[in-house]
Amino acid sequence: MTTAYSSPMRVAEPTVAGHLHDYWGRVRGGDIGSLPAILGLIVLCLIFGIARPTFFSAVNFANLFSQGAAVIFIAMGLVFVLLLGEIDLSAGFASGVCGAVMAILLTDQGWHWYSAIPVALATGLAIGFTLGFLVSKLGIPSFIVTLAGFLAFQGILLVLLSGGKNISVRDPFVLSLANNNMPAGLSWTLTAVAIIGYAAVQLVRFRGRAVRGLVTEPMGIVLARIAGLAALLVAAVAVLTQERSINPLIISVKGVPIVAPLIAVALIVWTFVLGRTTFGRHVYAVGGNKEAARRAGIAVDRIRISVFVIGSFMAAIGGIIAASRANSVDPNSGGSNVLLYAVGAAVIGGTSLFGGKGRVLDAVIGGAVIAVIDNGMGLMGFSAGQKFIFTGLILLLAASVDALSRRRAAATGNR
Amino acid sequence: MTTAYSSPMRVAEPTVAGHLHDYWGRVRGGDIGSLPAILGLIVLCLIFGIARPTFFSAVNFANLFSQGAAVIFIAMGLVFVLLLGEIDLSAGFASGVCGAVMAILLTDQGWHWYSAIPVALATGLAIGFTLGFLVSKLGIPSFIVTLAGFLAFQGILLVLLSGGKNISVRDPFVLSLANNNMPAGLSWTLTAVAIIGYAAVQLVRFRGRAVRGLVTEPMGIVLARIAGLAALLVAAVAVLTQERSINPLIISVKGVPIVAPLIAVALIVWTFVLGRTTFGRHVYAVGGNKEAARRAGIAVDRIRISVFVIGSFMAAIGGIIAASRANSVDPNSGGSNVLLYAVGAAVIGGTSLFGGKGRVLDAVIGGAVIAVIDNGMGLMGFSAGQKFIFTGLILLLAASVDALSRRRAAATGNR
Amino acid sequence: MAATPLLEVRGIDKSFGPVQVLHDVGMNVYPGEVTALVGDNGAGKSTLVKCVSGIYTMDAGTVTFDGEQVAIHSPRDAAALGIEVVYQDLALCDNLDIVQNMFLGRERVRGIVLDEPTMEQMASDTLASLSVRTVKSLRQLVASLSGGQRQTVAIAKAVLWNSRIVILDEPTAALGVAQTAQVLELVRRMADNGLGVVLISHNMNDVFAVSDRIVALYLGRTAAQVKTTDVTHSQIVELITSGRSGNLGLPPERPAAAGFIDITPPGAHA
Amino acid sequence: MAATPLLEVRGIDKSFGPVQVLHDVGMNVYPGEVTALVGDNGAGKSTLVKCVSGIYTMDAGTVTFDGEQVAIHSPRDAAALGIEVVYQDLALCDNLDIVQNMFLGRERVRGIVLDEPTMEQMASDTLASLSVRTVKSLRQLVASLSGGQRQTVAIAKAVLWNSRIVILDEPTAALGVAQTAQVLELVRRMADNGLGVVLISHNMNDVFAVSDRIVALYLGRTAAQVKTTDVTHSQIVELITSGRSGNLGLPPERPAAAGFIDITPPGAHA
Amino acid sequence: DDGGSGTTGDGSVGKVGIILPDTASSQRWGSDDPKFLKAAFDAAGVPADIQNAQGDKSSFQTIADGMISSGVRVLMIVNLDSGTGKAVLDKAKKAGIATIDYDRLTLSGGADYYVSFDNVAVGKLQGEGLVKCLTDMRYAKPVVAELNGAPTDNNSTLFKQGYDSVLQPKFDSGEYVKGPDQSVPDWDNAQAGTMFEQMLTQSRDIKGVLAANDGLGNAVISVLKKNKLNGKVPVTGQDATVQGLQNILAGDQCMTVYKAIKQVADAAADLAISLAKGEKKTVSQSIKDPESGKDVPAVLISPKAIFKENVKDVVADGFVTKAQLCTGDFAKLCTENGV
Ligand SMILES: Nc1ncnc2c1ncn2[C@@H]1O[C@H](COP(=O)(O)OP(=O)(O)OP(=O)(O)O)[C@@H](O)[C@H]1O
Ligand SMILES: Nc1ncnc2c1ncn2[C@@H]1O[C@H](COP(=O)(O)OP(=O)(O)OP(=O)(O)O)[C@@H](O)[C@H]1O
Ligand SMILES: [Mg+2]
Ligand SMILES: [Mg+2]
Repeated sequence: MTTAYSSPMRVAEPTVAGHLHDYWGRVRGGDIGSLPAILGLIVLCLIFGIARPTFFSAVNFANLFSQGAAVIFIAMGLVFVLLLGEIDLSAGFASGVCGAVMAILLTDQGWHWYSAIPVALATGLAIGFTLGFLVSKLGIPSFIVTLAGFLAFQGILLVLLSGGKNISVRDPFVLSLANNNMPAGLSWTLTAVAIIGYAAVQLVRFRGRAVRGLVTEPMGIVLARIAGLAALLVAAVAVLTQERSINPLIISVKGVPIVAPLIAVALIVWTFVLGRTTFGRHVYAVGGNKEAARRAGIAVDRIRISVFVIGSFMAAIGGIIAASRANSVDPNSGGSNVLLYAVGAAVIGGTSLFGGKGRVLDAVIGGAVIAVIDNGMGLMGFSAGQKFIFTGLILLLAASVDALSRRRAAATGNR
Repeated sequence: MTTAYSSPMRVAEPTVAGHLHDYWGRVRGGDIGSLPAILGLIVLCLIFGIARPTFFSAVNFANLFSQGAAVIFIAMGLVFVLLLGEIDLSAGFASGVCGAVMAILLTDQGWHWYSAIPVALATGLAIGFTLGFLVSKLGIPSFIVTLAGFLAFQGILLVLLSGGKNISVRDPFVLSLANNNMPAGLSWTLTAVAIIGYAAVQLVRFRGRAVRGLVTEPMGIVLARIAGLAALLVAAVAVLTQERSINPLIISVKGVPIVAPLIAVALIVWTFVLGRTTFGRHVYAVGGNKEAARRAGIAVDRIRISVFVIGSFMAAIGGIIAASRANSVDPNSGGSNVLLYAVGAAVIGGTSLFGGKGRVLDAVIGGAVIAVIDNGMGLMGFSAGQKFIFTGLILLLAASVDALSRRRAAATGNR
Repeated sequence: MAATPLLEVRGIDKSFGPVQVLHDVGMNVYPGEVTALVGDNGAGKSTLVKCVSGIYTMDAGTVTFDGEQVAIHSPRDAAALGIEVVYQDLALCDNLDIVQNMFLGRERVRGIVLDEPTMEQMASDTLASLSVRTVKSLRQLVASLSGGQRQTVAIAKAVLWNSRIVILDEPTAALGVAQTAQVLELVRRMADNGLGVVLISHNMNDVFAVSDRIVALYLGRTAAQVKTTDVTHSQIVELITSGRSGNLGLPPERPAAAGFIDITPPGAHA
Repeated sequence: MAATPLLEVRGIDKSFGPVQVLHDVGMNVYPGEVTALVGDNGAGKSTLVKCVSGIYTMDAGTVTFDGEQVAIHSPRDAAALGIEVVYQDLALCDNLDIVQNMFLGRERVRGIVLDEPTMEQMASDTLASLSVRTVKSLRQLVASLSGGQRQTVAIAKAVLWNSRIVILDEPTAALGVAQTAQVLELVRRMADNGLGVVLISHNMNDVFAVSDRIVALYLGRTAAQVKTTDVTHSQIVELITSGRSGNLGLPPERPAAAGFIDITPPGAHA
Repeated sequence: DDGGSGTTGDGSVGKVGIILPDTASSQRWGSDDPKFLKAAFDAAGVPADIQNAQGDKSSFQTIADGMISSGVRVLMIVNLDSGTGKAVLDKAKKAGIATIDYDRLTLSGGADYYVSFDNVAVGKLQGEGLVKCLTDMRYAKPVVAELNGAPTDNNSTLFKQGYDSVLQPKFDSGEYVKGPDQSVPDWDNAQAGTMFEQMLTQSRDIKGVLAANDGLGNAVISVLKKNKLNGKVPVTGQDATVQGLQNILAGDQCMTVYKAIKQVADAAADLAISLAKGEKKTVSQSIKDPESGKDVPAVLISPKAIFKENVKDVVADGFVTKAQLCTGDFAKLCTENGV
């Protein structure tokens, strides 16, 4: 029946000026995406850079990646859980358990990495399925299910490590994941691929809309965005492909850390899933209004189970990376601050604890904030007590930059 | 203008049968209050009682109170925070800081308890005000503010205890709080006061409504409720006033633990505040629908600050009780599982993490569940790993009893 | 018109805890006809709809669709049968935009990728047909829409699909004059295309303008099921407010329905 | 009637981010009169009301109350002046019961204790005056109310107080026949008691039945402010749908309002 | 000593309750101590309830309450801090239960016995070990970094006291240069890795690392490996874990401290068994409680520094088995070093 009408939409001609004006209107209206979190990140970097000039060295920049990677991976998975308004307190120890499974298979059982890693990941999937099942089918609040998981996985970790032994990881492939760098050539190739890929996606989308006569962003903005990303990537890779060995005579350390493309791939894959697939759409819908989603015929329970599966799967990856970085697994792997940092990363990035609002990129930005704080604090040489206090204050500072730049949002009633 | 009408409500005659029928209808409809949590508690007690007969001994029953007290106090305060849909991750370490302040004043500065305790409580108020201010006036999400607090207070605790000392508490009054019992006579007197007070409140309310011709519960139900409470209290006090010393020749241990009336007073006061004052009503309103509350002219920011103040104040009490029980304060006071257990207690009792739903009683019931699990597990003699695992499973079991008995709620669409 | 109803509900009971809201309710929906469901506030119209569409489970009663008895346990089941509903409480996802809401649960895909341009175009066409004029962008979040705009989105969402029965629960309550006219026209057109349409409304003019049959609920009971041409305006108002009118409606001896407390001022029934 | 308006708003601009929703809007409300605020879906009626009641901050414009210029920064300020509003998006707390919602923000107390019996009785009286018949208990959570019942609670909440201005945003949209009549009667009676009443409605019959003055908004601009007796039904409909009617309304040369994309089918304007 | 635990005379055997502190500060509490203690009690036919408080004071007391109410005759604790420890010991004494402080002395606690390694001595061995390795490396004015244990763990303070007593004079004399010095919350190895990486970024010429246990040492080594500095920067450890010993064999770690846990466990179990049987043994050593000034009868076992040369001693002692240690590539290293 709708075809009885022609489409009478008058499409406004996209202009760069008009677009910038609109963007400024959005910024004033408080709809500013990740801008404030990035602003907070820049403020942090400046503070640490001024206090400790080493902060801006190439080696420290490279350190950031491997230091932040595990939390970022876990946080990426948590974004899915948080998007549904659920919580996964067990993610930290789930990552520990998966790391331990891998370490045991590698070291005690002598398996190869290509069989041990899949088993560890499968463990993550199984954990996530169990949690999701309990939450969605039995209807126990996720806080309690995952609190139980938090306790139980901690116990499983102890049992797996027979009461508290550390297990060393010596597999060179696994160790390389968090500790090695790509050769300069490969670094540049991948960078080029990334830039070209991004440009292609942007331009194809632009054409797809323009051809159908739908509203598009002005071409200038699209090109500017591509150029911006390219500049950023090239700058980062240029820094990372410099020699940064402490003792260049003994060993040459340069190139992009291997975790960087791993994070990038996860970011791209999950951003695609959330933004461009039916599943992602349904995740947002269930998180925004569960009842509306149910009425729209979405299998809410299945979505709820899946986000826990994704959460624990990413936790497993985080656990593998953490084991690789530490060269070992111990009963405290994934414990201590890992969980709070991972949830914090997602929330700092802008993901809501109430569901419906968040992106995978948030986990990366928030994880970067946390990694920078940890990294910078490490350079400052504070005592344990002072360090805790300053970490808290710095975190607050980063968050207030964010909050204050969003203030107008509240003023315009646009919350 | 409304006075132009007479009140034409036809008040149904209250009957016990009708009331019970309604109650059963509500139960079937899933509106069952704390019944399932209590059911879960009973199941737990049976399990532990069967596995370890000592569980049902008088001495173990008395232990439960002091074991659960600190978490219960903290959880009571968290109920207010959770009612607003906020979270306070710092409550655990805030309790540690307040306990440390008291211990330092008592032991290092030689203050008296009647000046040290108020200062510790004031510290709690100040902490709460700071958190609340940051959340409501700067608009930083409470998760981040209190995560910063979690870190900073941990650091403050370390600094206060100059890098890791323990401070012993030797003040007899403070020590008595969590460790001593009331004499049997006082125990019985207080019991009588409690029962009479409860009866008076119930009957006055009944008359107040009946006189105005408003719908009342049937008198039979009111009386049954009073009798039920009386029976419960008398039974509990009877058990607790028995001699329960392991070695009665050395020392006589009997009477109601002092923490029990402390918990009761806090429960009554906060239940009154939440249920019978304007402030409490506004807390529910802001938690249920912040925008509606704002439109109704409620000073939302003030309410938000107050709940954090209450939260940290109760954390301070929890910290004092914990210090009393441990006879000392150390840098880990309020750390480890305290926070998760306190939030868990509130949630297990039935308080929602999304705001608007919860009672102070929830904290007590949920705290009892946690205390029973901890107590029972202590009797079982598991290894470290097993204990974690079983604690998780038992927690899950208690929660599933709850969830399954609420299942019909979902079936009738009455969520 | 058609002899066999497309949808036939019989003997529906529904309680919420101790409150019984529907008592032995029945209703027929015929293809090619608009059936108006009327009743006072709180009569149980929305509850009946939600029982039929699988949002609530009913305590008793049967639903027959196309001559076969069916069990509808969830909105998915209803959608599978071709029952499309516009709910009174609109049930839109505030965090999604207009297009995303309109295609929720039935997204168009190319491969595994959402086909956004197609969806945007289809949404634009449908909204245009409903006289929506003040929407700035189809990519606006529904949270920022005006009351009437939200309602239009909900209607557009339901009529976008080729369903066999469309149930509209007070669809024009928030709509302006022109938009109301469009929706009523749409309702008529859908029936003329052979769909079964159920329209819930408190506006008697609209009901008489567009409906073929009227089902009146009174305090959770079916008071009457009549052809629109057989009754007058004032008869229906009487059915709604007192459950009976002349020889139509519920038997007169029934008390004011057990369990409900009548707090109406005396004389307001007139 | 009265020479000086009780409430006078002038030159209100309001934007949400890049979208300007109100352009230089003005409106007068006189005591003892019902002022109807009409306009198409999305014209900006609700936004105007929210600016006046302090929910939104306005970008420009002045509000004069009782001859004095006032600054309304929050709903508290509005309430302090005696402005009471029934919002279209009802803003009830689903987790509270009917009585608790009706007295929210203005609870009766004895000492520091809430005076529940008094509140329950007053609530019962007010609801009774609004023809509420099917509410099982005043202690029912509003989450479980039907659409019309919710609306009645919101109306009852606003009229419970002795305010000087009552603004009702589509108060009868979800109401049944009897309840609508009661609310319109109430609106008239409030005006007769000297209050300034603003009624937003899409129902022209109601507008003409009860109002003294009509303010028409068109795409966020004041198209006309007239006495009800000076205009006809069709003139107002024209003002609503096209912003002008004869010599009334906005100047004709204005384009279809910058920034809005017209997705109306051609011919639907008639 | 005060009675309460006097000979029962009826020859009956009471139960022994043992509370261990946590599983994070050292692997011994989770695996070694429970194993050796259980073996000893099983051999003597004395029932024992061994539990771990997981670093949680409240849970520590809850476990103690449970043991007391289930009627143990001997309570052996490793306190988490002296305050809680004293509260538990007081409660136990009131119930007439004999008490043993295991590993950590409860200040003013007045336990019947104290059985332990000397934790300050452990630290001293670590300090001396590091000095030895640095001397072997022949570094002039090496920068030495310290990675201490959990700031909340009193033992960390004792260890630090020990190694600082060796290192501080060298810093003062200018022989060594004091580098970064940080405590690792929760003994968390992952955090330790980041901390050390930042230390190394900040002061690139670190030539020696005093890591408080093998786990922290391994975290340090993993960062060193990344920069191919492993083996060039000596790292200490503690606990003689398989991981630590392997790192020593591989030349990445300088030394570890072997605490013959079986010895202390046996000594403690021996005392507890006799107490459970209603006897009271006398011991030769004693230690002065610095707070109360009282002498506590004590059994003190001395720890032992392990370098590459004497890794075999740990295996010979049965603390780790050859099968655990000499896996894969380590088989060759084991033979080279005579394991
Ligand atoms: N979840 C629920 N729990 C308890 N009572 C409910 C619930 N939902 C609806 N009711 C009650 O059932 C009755 C019927 O509600 P329903 O929404 O079906 O009315 P309606 O006919 O759609 O009214 P309206 O015209 O106002 O929309 C009302 O009295 C309402 O209070
Ligand atoms: N928070 C917001 N952000 C962006 N746009 C908004 C927001 N609120 C309202 N609008 C837009 O402002 C315009 C006016 O909305 P408003 O709710 O005032 O309309 P209305 O006249 O009340 O319409 P209705 O009759 O449908 O209730 C609409 O186009 C709407 O989409
Ligand atoms: Mg309805
Ligand atoms: Mg509106």
